[in-house]
Amino acid sequence: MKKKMNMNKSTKSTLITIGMVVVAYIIMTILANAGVLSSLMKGLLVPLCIYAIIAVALNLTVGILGELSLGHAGFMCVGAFTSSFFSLCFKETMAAGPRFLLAIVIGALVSALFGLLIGIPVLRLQGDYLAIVTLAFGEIIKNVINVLYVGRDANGFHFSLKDAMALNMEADGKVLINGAQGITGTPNDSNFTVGAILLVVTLIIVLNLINSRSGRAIMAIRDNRIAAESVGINITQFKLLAFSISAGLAGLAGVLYAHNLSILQAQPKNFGYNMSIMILVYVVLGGIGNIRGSVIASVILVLLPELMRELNDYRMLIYSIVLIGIMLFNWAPKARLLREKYSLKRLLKKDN
Amino acid sequence: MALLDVKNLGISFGGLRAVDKFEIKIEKGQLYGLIGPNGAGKTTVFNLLTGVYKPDDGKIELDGKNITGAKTIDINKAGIARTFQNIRLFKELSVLDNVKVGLHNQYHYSTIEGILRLPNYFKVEKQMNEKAMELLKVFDLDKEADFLASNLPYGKQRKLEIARALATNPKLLLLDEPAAGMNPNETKELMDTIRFVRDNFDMTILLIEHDMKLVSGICEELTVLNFGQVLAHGKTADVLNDPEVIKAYLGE
Amino acid sequence: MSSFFSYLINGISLGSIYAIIALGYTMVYGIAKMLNFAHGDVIMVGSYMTFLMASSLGLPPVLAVLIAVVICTTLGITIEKIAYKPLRKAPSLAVLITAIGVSYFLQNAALLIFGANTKMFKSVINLPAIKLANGSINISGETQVTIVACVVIMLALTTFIKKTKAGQAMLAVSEDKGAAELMGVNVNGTISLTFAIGSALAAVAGVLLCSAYPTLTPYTGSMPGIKAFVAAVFGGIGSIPGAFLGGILLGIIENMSKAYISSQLSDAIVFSVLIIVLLVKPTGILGKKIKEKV
Amino acid sequence: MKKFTSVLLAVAMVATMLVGCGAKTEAPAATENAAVEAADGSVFKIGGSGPITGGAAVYGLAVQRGAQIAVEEINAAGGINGYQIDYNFADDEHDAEKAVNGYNTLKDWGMQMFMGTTTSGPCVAVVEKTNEDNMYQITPSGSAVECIKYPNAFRVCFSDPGQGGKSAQYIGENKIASKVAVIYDSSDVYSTGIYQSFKADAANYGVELVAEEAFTADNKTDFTIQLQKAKDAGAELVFLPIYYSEAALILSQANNMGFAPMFFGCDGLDGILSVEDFDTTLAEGVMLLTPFAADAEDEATQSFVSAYQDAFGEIPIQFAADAYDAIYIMKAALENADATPEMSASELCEVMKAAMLEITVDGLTGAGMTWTEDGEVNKEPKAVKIVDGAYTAM
Repeated sequence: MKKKMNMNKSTKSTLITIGMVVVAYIIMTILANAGVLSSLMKGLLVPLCIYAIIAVALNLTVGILGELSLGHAGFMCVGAFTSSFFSLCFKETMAAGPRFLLAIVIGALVSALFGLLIGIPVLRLQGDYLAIVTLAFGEIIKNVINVLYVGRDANGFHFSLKDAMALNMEADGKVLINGAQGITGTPNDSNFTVGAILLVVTLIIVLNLINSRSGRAIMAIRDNRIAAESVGINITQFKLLAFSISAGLAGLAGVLYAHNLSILQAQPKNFGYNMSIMILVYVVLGGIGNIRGSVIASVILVLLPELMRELNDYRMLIYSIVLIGIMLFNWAPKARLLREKYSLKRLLKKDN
Repeated sequence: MALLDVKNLGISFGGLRAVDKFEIKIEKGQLYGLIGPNGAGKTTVFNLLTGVYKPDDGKIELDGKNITGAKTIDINKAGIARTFQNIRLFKELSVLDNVKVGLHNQYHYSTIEGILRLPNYFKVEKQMNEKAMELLKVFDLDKEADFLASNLPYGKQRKLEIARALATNPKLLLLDEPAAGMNPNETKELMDTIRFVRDNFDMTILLIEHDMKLVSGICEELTVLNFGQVLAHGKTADVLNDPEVIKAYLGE
Repeated sequence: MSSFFSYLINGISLGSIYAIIALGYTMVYGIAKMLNFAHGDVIMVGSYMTFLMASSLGLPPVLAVLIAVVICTTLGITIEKIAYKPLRKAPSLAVLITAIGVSYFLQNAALLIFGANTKMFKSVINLPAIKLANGSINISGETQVTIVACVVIMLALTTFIKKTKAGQAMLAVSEDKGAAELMGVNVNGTISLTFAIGSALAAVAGVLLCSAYPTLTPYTGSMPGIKAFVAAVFGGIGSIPGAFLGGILLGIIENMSKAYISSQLSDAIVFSVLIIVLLVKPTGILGKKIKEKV
Repeated sequence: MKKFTSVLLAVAMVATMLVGCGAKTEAPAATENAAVEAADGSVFKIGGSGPITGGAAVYGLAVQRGAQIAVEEINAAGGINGYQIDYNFADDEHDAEKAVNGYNTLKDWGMQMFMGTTTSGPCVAVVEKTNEDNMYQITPSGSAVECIKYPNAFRVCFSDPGQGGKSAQYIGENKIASKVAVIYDSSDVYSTGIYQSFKADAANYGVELVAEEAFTADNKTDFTIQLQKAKDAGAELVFLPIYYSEAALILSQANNMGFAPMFFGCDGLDGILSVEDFDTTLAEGVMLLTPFAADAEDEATQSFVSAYQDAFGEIPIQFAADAYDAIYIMKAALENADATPEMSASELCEVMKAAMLEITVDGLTGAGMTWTEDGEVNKEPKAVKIVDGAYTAM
């Protein structure tokens, strides 16, 4: 009897989370077709999926694996650039559908591979040291992409880490990745439907992983590394598994990002440590280890500054105050007391 | 042949010889006690046996297999499981999941099968649940299966650790102060459980304990450790009456 | 050869500024166990204050710097009181996010108050440059003061912690907050004091940073802040000599890679060196080895 | 506890989403200046966009304010074709994604014409959307080639390749220097764009590049190494295709090192003299190709500069002048097409596209500006030199 309950509980929670996304998708699609959705909201639908995906991905590292990563924007960057590069190369020769599907797979796999390669040396570190090393990797990726030049002419591909002239291309050559100017002309294949599907896929991967043998092993490592070892769990293997899945999903978000805008540049704003930290904010606000919370928090925090546009110059100032306020409200002992005193549950109980 | 055969085991930390010339021989099915004053090096011996520390010298054989200097996980796979003096549960996991983590190497399906929820996932998960519940029942924890491990009372946390260790299907179970912090009633209950485990699981158990009632109640043989060296070993009653041992415990 | 020495000296000068910022980072980390991401922005506030006092009010440089130090110290204590203290029992990530919020707040407040335009910071240092090797090596007054200030601050901090009661209290709190409290150490007071010292150092760093590299915007502090954080980790976070060493090394590596490898890739090189060092010494150059007791 | 938080979060999410949906019906108030409505109540709605927070805020703020001066002038003088202008500005934080969000917000507000974006990267992203919507777009300062790749988009400033090539040509033809070093921002679109075209053209004009040094957005405090290398390479002239705040640092560090080559820059260098507390003697002799100089003698420039100073307390940089011109260019096109606010954005775009090819505009950033079908402006760059702390035509 008890067993059944347990099974149902995690499955139910997974279904609720996915149902939430599906319902939101249906409502938004209906609203958009009815023409009542503002242009801003319509434009935000894909970014919302992007940030929800990467928040879930980071939560897998921070909440489930229990390691702090400040470099997830770097994985997003890898996914964005590889997939965008692929799409650009096959822009004329492939149909949009299969090309985008392949781009998604390539972007996710390459960033997962990066996650694996970076994870092998650095996952030996712990805590803030791991955090700083992931930050460093993110910055390295950004820096290298900013000086990466790739072109193609009749003789094939040319690479350079100096400038576009150093590619030495024939006259017919076309620069594909142009250093800081990035990639322009990526086909705009992302749309809300694809975004929502990828978000659901991400949720299924992460939630099913958590509720499986491997997921339990990962969480065991998080809770107590020594005890996990003592019951025969291979720490390195499962840390790497979680980290590379997390990196791959971040790459997935990058693919969506790259195919949502016609220009892709590795700027501090979109792929720097600032972005990694922003995503971390979504994760912490949504609850560390709480996957559904990550989705909800990222939606709120992406929408919030957009909806405060009327405040103009004061927008970011107020955003920062709201951020501090939320953290204090959530964690300060006094606020907790107040909340318990006036919580809905209690008020309802009094009525009874 | 002895199940566990340790010869001339030693380790130093800095200049300190924490364990020196340690020897122990445990036969299959024995309930063996390792006792000694605080700081005698008992937990260090456990850490050496389970690969947390690598010994400087000596040899550890389990069931005829040399496991000296092996990694913790390989030692666990070879058949040694343990509990910890300061409880180390997976606090944010449910009681059931704690045991299922222990079953990790007993039941297999791949990560992909888990993510895609292929039939094998459901089949194996069902087996794991049944096995885990069976273990929990032994320790009277089945009603708390859905609780978070950290929400269990202290005594039950100790039991859960034993259940988790047993889940790895060991040949030898190391219990590090299983009765620490328990009241006499709980200790008595624990003694019954340990005996039950030995009899029903066909288990060999080595335990560290300060509670002499427990030691004399269930241990068949004892080794006494003092300042990292073996002070005495033999039948429980003999050892406990050894004047050297009494002196070590009570002082001069 | 003479350009090598120029590179080296410039590297040490830049490194000294990193080091002073890193000292603030490392102290706060050691005691409050939190990464104070707003530290870089306190530097920016310090620079603006000095700029305001010296340029707009025409106060003499020394007075301007002193006022800036006082204001930053007050700011540091206030931030700690309002934003960090209530979260002392919260998970460390929650405090990290709050620190990021504070950082955004300071940047955007500065943007609104001082505007986005670049301000030219007039150096507060009036020392003649030292010329060596027939003038091919040039050590500016700012460089001299920065390096000397860095060494003095490092020595003073070390002495303070070793020799004074308050310093010992800091050590105690950094080792074990609970035990320190039981021993009668005023934990809250000690943490406030740490923030005060850290922020005062930030003000000094700001003045030196802007004297050597004289442009000032609301975002002036954020990148040196991150670099200093890297330096602190590099040297072993929590260790005062480590922060000093990490800062100087970072400055030298940064400038040498710009000079001899690639000015485009110098960020990547600096971060790669950091990663390699951490892989060899997982707790930084002078960091304490952490061993979990089983 | 956990439940409480998640319920709270969910409620907040639904609330924010609803607000987002509602945003269409209740048009946000024009934040900057609500126009006095024309007799029949209709106004031209012009939207602008650029970074007004973040590291690039100085450029966005200049554009926002420059355009506002133009809008106020036009409104005070009776508007366009008798209709007033309603003007709104969206922050894009110098980020492509935020720029699209800002553009959408402006569309929700009812924008009919778009003046933006300020910086190149975001502009390339937004032009995709304006093209989809067939919305007229003129960027005051987006200089990358792709910024105006569609027929609905025009620009006020020079393109990056234009500037780089013209700089090389100017240096070469006037025999200013033969050994040239470049210091550029390898993480910046504008800077690398000019650098690449400069390098491509340099050899054609007998200019030898002896050092090519870069810095990045994360590493722009210490330029001594780059300068030292330029010095060691024997550069007579240092080409600075960068913005003025970094240039100000480079000039002062070069001075400290005792390195005194000629310095040559592009329009990004404009504004260097108005940096608060900048020692203008450092910039003595600096040459730059720029279409605008804030201390030019002509009446239009002077009245713009004084109006800007009165309103915002600072001297306008070139970005402000570009935006000011952009509004007047829109006015000229609207007048040429005899357009009215009743027309939809798409209709306006069609008539303005045609009108752009016919008009000639005398602006702050060039006299007799005309446009070609590719959206590029035709105007002469002015080479100016800083002498005695002021721009002097060369």
